[in-house]
Amino acid sequence: MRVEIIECALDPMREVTRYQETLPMGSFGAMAMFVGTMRDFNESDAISSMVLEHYPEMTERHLNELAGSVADAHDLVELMMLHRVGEIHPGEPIVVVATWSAHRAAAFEACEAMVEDLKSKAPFWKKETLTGGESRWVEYNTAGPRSGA
Amino acid sequence: MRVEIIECALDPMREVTRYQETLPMGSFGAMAMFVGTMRDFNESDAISSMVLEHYPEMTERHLNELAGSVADAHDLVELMMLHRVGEIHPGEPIVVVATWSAHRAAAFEACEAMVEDLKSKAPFWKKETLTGGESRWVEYNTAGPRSGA
Amino acid sequence: MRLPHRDSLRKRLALLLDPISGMSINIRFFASLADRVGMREVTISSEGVDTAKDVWLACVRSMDIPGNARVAINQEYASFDAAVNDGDEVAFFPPVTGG
Amino acid sequence: MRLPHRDSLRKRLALLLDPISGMSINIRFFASLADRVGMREVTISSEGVDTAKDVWLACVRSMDIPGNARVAINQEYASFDAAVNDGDEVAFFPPVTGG
Repeated sequence: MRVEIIECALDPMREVTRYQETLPMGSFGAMAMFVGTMRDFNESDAISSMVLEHYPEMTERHLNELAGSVADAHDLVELMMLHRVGEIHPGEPIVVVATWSAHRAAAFEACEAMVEDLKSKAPFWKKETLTGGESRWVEYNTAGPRSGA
Repeated sequence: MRVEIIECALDPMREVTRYQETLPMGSFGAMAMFVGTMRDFNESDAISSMVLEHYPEMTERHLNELAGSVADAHDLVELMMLHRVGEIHPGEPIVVVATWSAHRAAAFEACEAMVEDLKSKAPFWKKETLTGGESRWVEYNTAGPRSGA
Repeated sequence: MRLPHRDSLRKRLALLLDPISGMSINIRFFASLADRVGMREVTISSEGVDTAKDVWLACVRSMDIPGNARVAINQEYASFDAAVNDGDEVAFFPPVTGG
Repeated sequence: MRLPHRDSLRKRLALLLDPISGMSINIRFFASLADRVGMREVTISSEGVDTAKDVWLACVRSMDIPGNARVAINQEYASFDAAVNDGDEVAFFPPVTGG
């Protein structure tokens, strides 16, 4: 299990590949992965950069508890959860969640559960700077899968 | 959109990374990805290799229609679907599905829908060879997410 | 040099089975079902064949249609009662196990 | 060389606010809520403070608790009616927007 807050540039494919190389080959049949990336637009405005603030002590605790409870609830071989903080630019990854399991159901469900929690409960806040120079706090995240929205 | 039957070794991370590099940076906020990998065990037996047979004309048609209908049904920026055929060894990837969208719901739902269809409808068949030398057709795929199973 | 008799037979076969003239049906079997019926591909005359089920009965005499067999007509899933026409390709196979 | 008066004040402050002695509550504000209240971190005496709501009232006089504000006690989500004890850390923040 690897759970980490990342303060510098993050390469999701590389991190997942490297971590996967540590797993016993042939031990998993499914890998599900999600990468949240900074877009260059939000609510019709062009965005030039953003700062991700967090509550470090609570983030660490929350992410570890989340990983533990997801590992308990799903039949996983392994999981990985990395989340950026600090200044981020469009096209850069913000979060990567990856899960490995024998069969696809566990991998998908655990991956989605973690992403959903990271988006709705983990204490991170985005403050974006528009291309015009004005900055503003992002007030809410969009709804997740199967939310009915 | 990239939909392909692959007859040689497949590197999912590399394929997804390369394809993603062709997409406009900042145009997507979410990437969901699934990799199905050959395990070295099935129904408690150790497996040494497997051959994936398919019905080429139908596979091509089925995969293209699947990609088209998923693209119509979900608000995606892009999608990719690659499936191996031929001889495969434990630890080697069999299928990779990746989706890019503005928000996570579309990426997750489209990715799962494609994987579910590939597992339950696309005309591929696995014949596995046990470590003892005996070979047998895989008779059924395990149930997918939210199947109630 | 070809024997006249063989040429004549070939012509008659072509008349009977040529997909272009629309008087034959191409049949394919896959995976474990191909092993069980001992065939992978065969062409039959479309005479007297109306449905996918008729196609099976016309070319597999040694066994009934397995309960889990799937059928596709022209590369699309179909039912065993679906109509089959001259020039169609009909495929029989077990449940798929890809992905 | 320290002034005696300053040392004395420090001792009295320590007595009042030292988390070890269990007589203070550490309060933190994050993101837009920190901007709105104009504070990021403050320590108050725990006297007369029973709930998270009391904590807010004791240190933010300029505004009511926003309807969408969240509260965490010792790094775990809590309700505004939840009990607060000496030595606790209470954090107020807007809806999260990570991931």
